[in-house]
Amino acid sequence: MANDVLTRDDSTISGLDALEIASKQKVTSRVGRLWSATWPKVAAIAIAIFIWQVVVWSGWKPPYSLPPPADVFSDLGRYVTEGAFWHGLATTLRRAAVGFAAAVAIGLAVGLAVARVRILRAAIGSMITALQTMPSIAWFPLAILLFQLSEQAIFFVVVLGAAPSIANGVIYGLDYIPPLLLRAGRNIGARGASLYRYVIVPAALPAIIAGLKQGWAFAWRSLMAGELLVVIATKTSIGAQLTYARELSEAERLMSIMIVILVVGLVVDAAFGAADRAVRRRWGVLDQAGA
Amino acid sequence: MANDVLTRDDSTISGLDALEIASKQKVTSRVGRLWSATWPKVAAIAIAIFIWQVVVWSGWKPPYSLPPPADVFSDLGRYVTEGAFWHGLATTLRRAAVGFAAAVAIGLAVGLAVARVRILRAAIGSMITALQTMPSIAWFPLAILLFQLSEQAIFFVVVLGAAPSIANGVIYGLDYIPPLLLRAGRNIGARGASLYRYVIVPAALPAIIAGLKQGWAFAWRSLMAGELLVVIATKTSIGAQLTYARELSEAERLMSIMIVILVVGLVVDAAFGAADRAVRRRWGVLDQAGA
Amino acid sequence: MTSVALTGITKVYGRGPSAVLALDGVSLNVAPGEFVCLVGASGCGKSTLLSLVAGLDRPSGGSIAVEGGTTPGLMFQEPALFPWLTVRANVELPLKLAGVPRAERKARVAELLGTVHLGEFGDRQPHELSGGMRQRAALARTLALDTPVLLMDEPFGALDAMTRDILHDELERIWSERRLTVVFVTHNVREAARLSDRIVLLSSRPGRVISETRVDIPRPRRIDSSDVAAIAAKVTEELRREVGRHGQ
Amino acid sequence: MTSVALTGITKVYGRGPSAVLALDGVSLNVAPGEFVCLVGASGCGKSTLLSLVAGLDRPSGGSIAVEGGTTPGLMFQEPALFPWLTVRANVELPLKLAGVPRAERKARVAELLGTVHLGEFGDRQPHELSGGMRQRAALARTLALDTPVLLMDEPFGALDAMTRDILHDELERIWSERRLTVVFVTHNVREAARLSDRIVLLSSRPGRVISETRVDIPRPRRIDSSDVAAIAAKVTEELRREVGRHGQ
Amino acid sequence: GDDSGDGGGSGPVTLRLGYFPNITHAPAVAGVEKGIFAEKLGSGVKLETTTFNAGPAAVEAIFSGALDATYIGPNPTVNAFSKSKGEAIRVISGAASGGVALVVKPEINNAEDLKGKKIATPQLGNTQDVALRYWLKEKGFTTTKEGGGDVSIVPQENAQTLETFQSGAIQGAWVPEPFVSRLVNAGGKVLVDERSLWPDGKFVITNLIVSKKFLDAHPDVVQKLVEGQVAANDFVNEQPAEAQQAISTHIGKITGKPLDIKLIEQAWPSLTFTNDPIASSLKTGLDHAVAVGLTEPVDLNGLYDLKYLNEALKVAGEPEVVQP
Ligand SMILES: Nc1ncnc2c1ncn2[C@@H]1O[C@H](COP(=O)(O)OP(=O)(O)OP(=O)(O)O)[C@@H](O)[C@H]1O
Ligand SMILES: Nc1ncnc2c1ncn2[C@@H]1O[C@H](COP(=O)(O)OP(=O)(O)OP(=O)(O)O)[C@@H](O)[C@H]1O
Ligand SMILES: [Mg+2]
Ligand SMILES: [Mg+2]
Repeated sequence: MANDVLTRDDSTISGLDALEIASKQKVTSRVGRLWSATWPKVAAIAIAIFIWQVVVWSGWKPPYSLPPPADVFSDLGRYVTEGAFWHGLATTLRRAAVGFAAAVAIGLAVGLAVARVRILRAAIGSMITALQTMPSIAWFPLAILLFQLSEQAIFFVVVLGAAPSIANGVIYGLDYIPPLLLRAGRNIGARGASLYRYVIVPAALPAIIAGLKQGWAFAWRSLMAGELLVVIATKTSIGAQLTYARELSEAERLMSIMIVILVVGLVVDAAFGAADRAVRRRWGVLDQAGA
Repeated sequence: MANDVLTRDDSTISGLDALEIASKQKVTSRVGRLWSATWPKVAAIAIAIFIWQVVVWSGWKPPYSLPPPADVFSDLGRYVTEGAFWHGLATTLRRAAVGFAAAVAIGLAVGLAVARVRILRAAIGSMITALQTMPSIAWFPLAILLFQLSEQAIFFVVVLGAAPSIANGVIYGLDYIPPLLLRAGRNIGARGASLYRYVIVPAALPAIIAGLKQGWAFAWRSLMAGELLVVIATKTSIGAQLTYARELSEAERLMSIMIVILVVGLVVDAAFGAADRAVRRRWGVLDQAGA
Repeated sequence: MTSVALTGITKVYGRGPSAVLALDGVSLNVAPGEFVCLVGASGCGKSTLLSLVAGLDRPSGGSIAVEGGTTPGLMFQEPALFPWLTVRANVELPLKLAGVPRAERKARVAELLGTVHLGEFGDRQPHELSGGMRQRAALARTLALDTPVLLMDEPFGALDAMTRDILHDELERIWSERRLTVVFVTHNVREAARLSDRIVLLSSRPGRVISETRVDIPRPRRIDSSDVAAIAAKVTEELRREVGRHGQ
Repeated sequence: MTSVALTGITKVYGRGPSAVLALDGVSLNVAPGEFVCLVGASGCGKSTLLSLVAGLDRPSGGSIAVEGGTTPGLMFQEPALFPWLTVRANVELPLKLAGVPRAERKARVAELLGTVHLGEFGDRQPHELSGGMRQRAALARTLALDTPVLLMDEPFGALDAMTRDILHDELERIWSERRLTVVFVTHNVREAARLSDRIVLLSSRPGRVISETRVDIPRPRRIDSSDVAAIAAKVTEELRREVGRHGQ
Repeated sequence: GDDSGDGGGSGPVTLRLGYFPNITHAPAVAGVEKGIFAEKLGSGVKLETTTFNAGPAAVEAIFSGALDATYIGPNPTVNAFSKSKGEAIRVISGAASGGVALVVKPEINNAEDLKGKKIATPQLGNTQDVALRYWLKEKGFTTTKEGGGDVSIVPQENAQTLETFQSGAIQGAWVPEPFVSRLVNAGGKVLVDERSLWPDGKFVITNLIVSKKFLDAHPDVVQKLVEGQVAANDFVNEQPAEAQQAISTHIGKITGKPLDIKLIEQAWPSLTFTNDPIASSLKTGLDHAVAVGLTEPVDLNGLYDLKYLNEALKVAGEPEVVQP
């Protein structure tokens, strides 16, 4: 029977499981950890650029239609050294921050109220998803009606884009709070506002963070459209530059701006990712999957 | 001490708690239940229309700028009796269904893979949110490059809009699966594909449904923009109608289309809501809040 | 003079054909400062009863009256710790919610963690604890509540005999110091005899009070004393008859 | 001839100054068909040990070898039922995963639910069960596994004495019918003496094997027999000494 | 099918033609609606039409080989030519001229009154934007790209102009039809009809471009397409009432609502439908853009290829145009 014995270290694990477990082997040194977080990204980007280059080499499409990576990166280099870029980026980021902050405030408030007050839920719960599907341009007339050609009109569009998404995230989070935790919270004396503060919100925090992430994407996309609403004097913006690049058929510039948008997206995702990992570490669900 | 005694039924509950609990009192009859689900919606809509009417009466804006409800509803009446509307709606809904189905397939696959395979997560995990923030119009040139002026180009934009959102929902869901359930699943013999099928996916189902809902909103909004990409004369669509209503400054028609979009959104939300309530009933988290 | 008065409590879960009658006309009066143990077969409605008394659920019939203006503190059958808080913060939360000043809170939390032998584990998250440690943390959190009535649902079920004996002493001390009214659910009949003034036996499905046994053994008691064993044997016999009747 | 062989197992949770040494050089051999009980203070590393043997965690040092090609079945300390499945579907899942045909599955599930006295509750969701009922459902799910080695973590902790006695008999029957190797964690030393061939006592933090007691009482045994009481008293004494040493 | 150029004789050639559902594209819209193109192209050519709501998508489509020819405004034409270094497209015919005006609030009576006002244009650097800036410059006003100066220029989508005009956020707009008529209907008045600024009152607003690749592969099809344009143009000019009705109906098919026939009638007189691409106005417009500092000079050599047009005109017995 001794031959029949199986030691744990090479047990009957196969397929994805093996991959998952294999990739979990701890990398202890700091440099090593940084490296293991970085190289897959670098590799992914390198592969993407390589495929792009190969397609260009194949001559499939003319360069004015599909510009080669080198041209795009040299355009990007020029672009990011222009003052207009930095002004535009600053304007857009400021608008994104203000608009998103407003959307968060409204989305959280609406989400918390709708999730917990039955009558509100029956009245406007299903409206939230419906509003979320309304394309930004449909709001433009109303935005102008209410706010003329001011930045508020842009914020209005951003908020209407992002707040429903955030509210939906909050409602989902609240719906799945384990009843036991709510009961425990109530029992130890958390009522009304303190129940929200000490139990409901922390319990739903993971879902709220996920909702904020989705909301950010909505906010940013609405902003890219909304920035055309009011092309204010003296204020260039990424959204306007994106549209102009497209209108002037500047393929390289368009791709440069796409890269900038991706980089902004990556930075924001890193922030959300850090928040999420902190929560997951606390909750003890961090290393279960391939995180 | 008998005076000091407190009966449960009017205990020290106040504020929102009171509201929550009060609204939980069971309505037993079927009609009663339907009524209690419907009247808040009707009331909400009535209030919204009333406010709108009051603003119109106030003469704040001229009617060509802010049309009165009556005009919009009579236009809506004309609109929904035209063949063009039904053709457009059919085209758009078909595109939405096909595009969303593709986005779901891709989003689920990517989400499941990225959440569980550490190297993929490191490589492209953060790309997902970044992609999600890319506005649809940035993809138009690429869509035309790859798919010419075919419907596939529209699907491409829809999928790029919705799939990242769905993938993010899936990743979030998988990240927060209680480790105990995964361990239990493994231990009772679920490995590889069967672990996904019997444990991971059902455990993450609530989050996946929430992700699908967000994905639907992205898909629909991308579709509204993407339908302008390929406008074939014989195929009108809601997206094209929306844009042209705006370009032709037809305020009433624009609002009619917005109402149609809201109604489609409500119907879709009802479907998601039913799925979600079914899951919540099973999980025993249905009636804890004001659902 | 009653601290908790239950009159004809019934509780039905669900509706229609799948409805479960969990409690059927339970009446029970607990005097202020009394220590009552509830025993009964698994699934007979003990947890249901506690959650009704704590006001977390509404009875389908009957009425409940509880002493004073506060809701009773309830230690749930599961630890029910908040996963986002450290053990210390979990224990501190009831004090915070009651408005206890920070300095006093710190001292009380340290004392409570000491009482349940978790002094070193204050900075851990609940998921880093063993099953028994979680139960003790939940106990500390419940003891942090300043309510005259305490409801406890198998608080020592996951503990080894030694730790449990020590916590019996601690609980008894706190009970007499604070003059608490305690309703305590347990499956361990000796534990019931060791701790309580009265043991109430519930029948199963539907739950009804079928017997009450007064425990007149003078305190301090020892769980392995013959007095305790005698009472335990008597209650066990009743319980056996009741469970036997239900074939379970 | 061993069924489970642990050699110098150590397990450290975490890193750096907050690391916890949960197990320190545990060596233990379990013969095929043997019934071993693990006892020890709360937090001494019993659950950790079972999860290592079940292959759900990796030891920090030492090696583990398990008989046959299968992983041992583990009944967790918490019920760990899947909330999206009915009780019946929970119990059925291991059979489905093992490829048991549908008709046979139905019969086996019905039998298992009967064994744990949950026959009427097959169509309920886990959240509709009481604590003890959930534990019994988890037991049924574990017994549905067709593995030669079974690991059980306080499987009867939430049950009343009568139900537990009945389940002792059932477990013993299944164990001898299937010739299982069982490693069983309990806080109830009498239960250990009632069920096992050998009682292994673990010290706490770090967990080490400090004594082994062979239980040679002929079966069938009764939990209230004097033989069982004598062994239990001996182990209790050892445990008391051990816990006393740690001041807990 | 990927590119169209591979029709080497076997099987019918497909011509993929784009246009905007818009009054300034009247010959295209009416021609498609009335089947004039299909008729001229004959059975050997399969016509596929696509509509666009703005120039960029049409240019992208031409660049990527998804489209062979399209009606389009002068701006995207120049962009497409210069961005592809003269490789991608050729202008093969004109289509429309005129139909642009500066509409202002009634209280503005002359150029002087524009000081300190906000005037909209459809897009920074497009023809109307350049025309406005150049005109203001001539009048001695300063303007900046960013909207500063004596008169503030706010580029915004035409779709928005009516709302902003009505709400008072802007006091005027230099826009093409049908927005001119819409603004007038909303209480504006025409301060400058752009025709008054050009020799003979003619300047290009729509022309027909074809992808160079298609032109090289199928000159015969291009010839037929231009014949279709000439015929459509004749139709539009000879039977305006029918043409207007056709346009209204056709737009209705795309947008779900027929365009108000009164609006078409109102806008009609300000437009001239001509086969002449009025190359000189395009060049002058570019010179103006350079003069107001919006672009670098662009070499337009080789943009026009009008031999097909002249051939078609000869056949139709109409006067030829000058190849620039
Ligand atoms: N949420 C619920 N929905 C439906 N039935 C329920 C629910 N909670 C409890 N029950 C049923 O009520 C009965 C009593 O449950 P309860 O939890 O009060 O038992 P208990 O005495 O605490 O048992 P245990 O000792 O096993 O914890 C059980 O039959 C159970 O199935
Ligand atoms: N995930 C974890 N992270 C950090 N420490 C842990 C973790 N799991 C267990 N521990 C620690 O390991 C030690 C042993 O825990 P374990 O759960 O094995 O105890 P146990 O013997 O099962 O106790 P009990 O009888 O209370 O269930 C404890 O000190 C606990 O704090
Ligand atoms: Mg219970
Ligand atoms: Mg344990």
